[in-house]
Amino acid sequence: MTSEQDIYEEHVLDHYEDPYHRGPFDEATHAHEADNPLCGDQIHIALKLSAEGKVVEAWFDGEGCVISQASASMLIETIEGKTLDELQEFSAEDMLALFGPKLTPNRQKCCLLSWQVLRSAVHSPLDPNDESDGPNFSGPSLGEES
Amino acid sequence: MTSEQDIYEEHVLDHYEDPYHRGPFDEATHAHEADNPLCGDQIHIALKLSAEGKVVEAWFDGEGCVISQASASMLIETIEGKTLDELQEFSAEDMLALFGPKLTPNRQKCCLLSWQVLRSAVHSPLDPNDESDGPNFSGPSLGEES
Amino acid sequence: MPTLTDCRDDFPILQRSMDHGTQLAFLDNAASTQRPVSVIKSITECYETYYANVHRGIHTLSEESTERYEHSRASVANFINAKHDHEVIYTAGATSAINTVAHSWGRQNIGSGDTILLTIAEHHANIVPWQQLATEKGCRIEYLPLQDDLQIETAAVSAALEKWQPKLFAFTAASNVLGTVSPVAQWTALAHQHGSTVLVDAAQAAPHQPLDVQAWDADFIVFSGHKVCGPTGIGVLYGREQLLEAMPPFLGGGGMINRVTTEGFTSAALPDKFEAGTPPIAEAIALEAAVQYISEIGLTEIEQHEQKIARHAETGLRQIEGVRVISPPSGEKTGIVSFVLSHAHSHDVAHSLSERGIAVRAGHHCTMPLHRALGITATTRASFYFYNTREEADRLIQAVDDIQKKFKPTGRRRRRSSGDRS
Amino acid sequence: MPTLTDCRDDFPILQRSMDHGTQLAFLDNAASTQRPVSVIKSITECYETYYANVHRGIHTLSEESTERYEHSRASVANFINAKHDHEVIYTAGATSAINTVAHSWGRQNIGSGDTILLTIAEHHANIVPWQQLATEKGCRIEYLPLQDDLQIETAAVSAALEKWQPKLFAFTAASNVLGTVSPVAQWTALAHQHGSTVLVDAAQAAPHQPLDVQAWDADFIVFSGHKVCGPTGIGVLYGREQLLEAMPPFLGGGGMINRVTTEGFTSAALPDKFEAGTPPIAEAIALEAAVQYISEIGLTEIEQHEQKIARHAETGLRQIEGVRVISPPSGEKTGIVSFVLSHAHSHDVAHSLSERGIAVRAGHHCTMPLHRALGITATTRASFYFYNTREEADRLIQAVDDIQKKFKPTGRRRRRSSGDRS
Ligand SMILES: Cc1ncc(COP(=O)(O)O)c(C=O)c1O
Ligand SMILES: Cc1ncc(COP(=O)(O)O)c(C=O)c1O
Repeated sequence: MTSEQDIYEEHVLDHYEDPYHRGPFDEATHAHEADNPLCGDQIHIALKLSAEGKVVEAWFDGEGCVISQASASMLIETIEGKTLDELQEFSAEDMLALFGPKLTPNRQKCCLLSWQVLRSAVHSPLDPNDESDGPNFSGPSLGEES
Repeated sequence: MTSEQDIYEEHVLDHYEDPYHRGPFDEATHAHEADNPLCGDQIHIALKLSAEGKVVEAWFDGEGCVISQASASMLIETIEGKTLDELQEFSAEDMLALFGPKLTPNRQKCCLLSWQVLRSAVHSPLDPNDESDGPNFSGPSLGEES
Repeated sequence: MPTLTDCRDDFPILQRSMDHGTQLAFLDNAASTQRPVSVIKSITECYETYYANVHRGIHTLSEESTERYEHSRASVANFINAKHDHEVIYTAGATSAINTVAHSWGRQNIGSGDTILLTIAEHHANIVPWQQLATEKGCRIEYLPLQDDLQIETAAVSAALEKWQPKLFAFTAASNVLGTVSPVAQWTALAHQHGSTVLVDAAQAAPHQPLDVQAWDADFIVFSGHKVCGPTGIGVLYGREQLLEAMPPFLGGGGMINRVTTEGFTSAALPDKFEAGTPPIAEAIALEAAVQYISEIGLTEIEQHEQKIARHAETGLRQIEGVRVISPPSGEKTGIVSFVLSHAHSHDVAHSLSERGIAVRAGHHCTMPLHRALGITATTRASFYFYNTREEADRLIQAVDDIQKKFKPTGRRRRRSSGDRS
Repeated sequence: MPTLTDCRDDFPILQRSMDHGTQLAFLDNAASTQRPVSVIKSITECYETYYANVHRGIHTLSEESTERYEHSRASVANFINAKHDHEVIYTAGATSAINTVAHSWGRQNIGSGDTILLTIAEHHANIVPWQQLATEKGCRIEYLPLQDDLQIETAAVSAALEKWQPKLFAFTAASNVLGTVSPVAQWTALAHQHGSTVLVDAAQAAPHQPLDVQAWDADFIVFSGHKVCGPTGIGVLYGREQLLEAMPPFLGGGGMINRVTTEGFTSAALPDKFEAGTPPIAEAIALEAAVQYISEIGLTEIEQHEQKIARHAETGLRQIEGVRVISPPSGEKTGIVSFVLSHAHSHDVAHSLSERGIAVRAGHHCTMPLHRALGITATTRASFYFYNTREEADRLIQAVDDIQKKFKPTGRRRRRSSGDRS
């Protein structure tokens, strides 16, 4: 087990309280949204991708626990300027490393929600004439507590 | 647990090998048959009841383990001359006592098969014009070994 | 004989020390309780000294195991005051038990256009099987809503029964979130007046109050072993004899048959008819030890003790600013206190409590419709049992107070990264 | 590490002395095996040190229990060489597992006029669920008969597949009466060529031979924990990922859902989709200990050891006059030897063996259609496992010889009672 100091590090709480690019984003070309119905964490990610496949600007919105929201903020902050290829290479392990504090499997799911949404968002252009697979409100299936 | 000597007493084996009134019986007025499908024990009991409700003569037939067959023989030997009221009073405990050796619950079922058949037989007149409930080939349900 | 005063010594796990040297305060009993030594020992003893498959084997071990297995059934029948031992069917758990009723009784008796009445506070175990049945049969499901005070008044039950004339009324005897207790006998009587069959989900009632199925007069009652200090892997379906007799078997296999041919099968008598396959033998034996244990402690004593501690916790939590307790302000309740914090998500609360050695649940507790009706996605739930102490309740109150403060917004600023253009 | 040579010390129950000072010879392993200390300890340890309900609770105990529960799944997946851990579904037993397939896959895929192919040697667990399905759907069930040598040749399987074009071919990998072993991979390949889905009942194979579900290539495989030195209350359903994904859930309740509203529910991903309710947590953990134990002994070693002892017993029994062994004279077999005596009914045989400390089963062993096909109502079955010894086999042979003599007719005369008029 990680200790409390570790998981709610100052830097995590900073992101939670003062998130990077949280809010609506009018210029998005791509977006996706998902939630974990089992704990109520929700993440929406909106991206402006350039013709060459670069993330020009990224925003998120959502609600949920500290881990899900702070990690989303960190992710959004990181990806701007990156190419789609670079995003593709950004693994779940990279996401957990970006977050920092070590997480138990259950909390890793909170941390990886935004990462999963991002992976879908890059394939979800907002232009309806495109090969859009549309917004998808069904979250990843992360099991359920009893 | 009873010991082997107890349960396969000489007197039990005697009845098994030289049963009382085992075979067909033409003069029967009442009869019933049942089996325990789970071990294959089968008992058929045929009775000649008098107008006053007395067992004039009784026979059985069947196959199965020593306990089921020897106990049937003992039962048939006992009931001749008895009235229906006396049979009614003859309880499962009486049957186990008649058999003699102490039985575990599983083997008690073998011993009680003929007793159960008898209880049905007295209500199963062979005259088809009577309020017969007919021969019943489904045995008592005694569970199943796995 | 175990007593309330020194019962903690009977539970090895309660002695465990947790992270940062804290002592375990196990307040997750509504999810599953812990087991006393006597229950654990009964499993060990079974496997070490007399175990064999049951089902009327002729050898000594099988006879002993069969006898212990059936003795357990008799004890459980006695525990819930069933009229007949064979009205007690062992299943894999409360969930399996409800599914058994849905598949066997439900598919036989519920048709298109019929209505099943539930309450909005049901556990998914008492919702999803009926939704599955509804999809198959085209029947309708209606939910009794909560009033503003989070209660359901008997007048509302009566009106719903009158309006919907449900074939089945299935409701929980005690909510696993609100802690509220249903007047089971009263609701059952009303339902019967309207010709409804009644299933009572006693998963949260069996651990906490004396059960009397004859007084309740319900048709089906279910609960789980692991919530009454028993093992996992076993639950109880109580069914009224005539109903069980009339129902088709559910699962098919060894043990539940009388005769099998290539053409078909005939069913065994009760209770075997509903116990296909090798049953949970050691689990049944351990369940007997469990109901024995809690009976010796005394269900009435358990109820009173929990009341005291849980209400103490509730009172303390209500006094913390920004804490909202999700429970009626008054009325009969079990040892459950669910709450939300204005400053922290339930997962963060549970996590932070765990750091202090306090085990609670966070989430929707398998009651999503209830949470949606309440307009919340998740709650933190502390659930007390007889081995919990007032001191543990105090630790909870103190910890929640700390956590609420800790996650309070303080005007923090994220360190601006170089790429930040906002 | 446990070895074949001194493994008996790991099983406390094997040290037990029975009636008349005899030592237990446990030859009822096909009904259920015994448990080594490591399996029993894993249950005790679970309940004493880290137990809590699983399903993603946020506190330490729940995280530990969840991790152990899922670790068990991974170990079992490894034990049977499944491609994915989530192809391993925990059920209440092999019977539950087959019923799950019948209800979920069966009701979805089998229609009126379809055929299900079984063998006449199936256990009721692999007959009755299909009969229930057949009654509901109006499908047809065909049974592969035994040849005179009690075998089923692959040519006959091929012909039946050709003739019946079954939607499903369900067969046992090893008979629980004849001890015969099916060439699973071969039959599965044939069935797939004919477009049949294949379910393999591995209840009697899993304890005795290395399992490789990928080599078998079957679609569904089931077995029980209690027959592989594991606890009661748990079994395994292995299903091919694509099939499990396409199937509707079976039991409804907590844990198997993604989302529930008053209108309906969506299912969780595998494996949760098929594990409604609180699962058999301690049982899963103990099952891992069990497969670990027998893997350390070595499945190949187990197979060889059993072969030696069981064939020794079979040879000895065949030499007793009036003993008929119900098994092919040759071919691959497991540690099972079933037989009938000309002079004694199987119940009397089992009873008399028990008096000598020898535990065997008597009856139809949940295979009534097989027994009827063989023209017998009951057999006595000795089933050996790796902890049995050659000396125990010798005791069996000697005892059967005695019993056959003891029950031989000797011209006894019943003492004539006074009322005797015959
Ligand atoms: C071949 C076979 N299949 C299925 C089963 C059923 O297993 P269980 O009773 O554990 O569900 C058994 C066990 O009796 C068996 O021998
Ligand atoms: C009210 C209620 N009903 C049913 C259940 C299901 O019990 P189990 O998961 O043991 O099947 C639970 C337990 O979570 C419960 O709290």
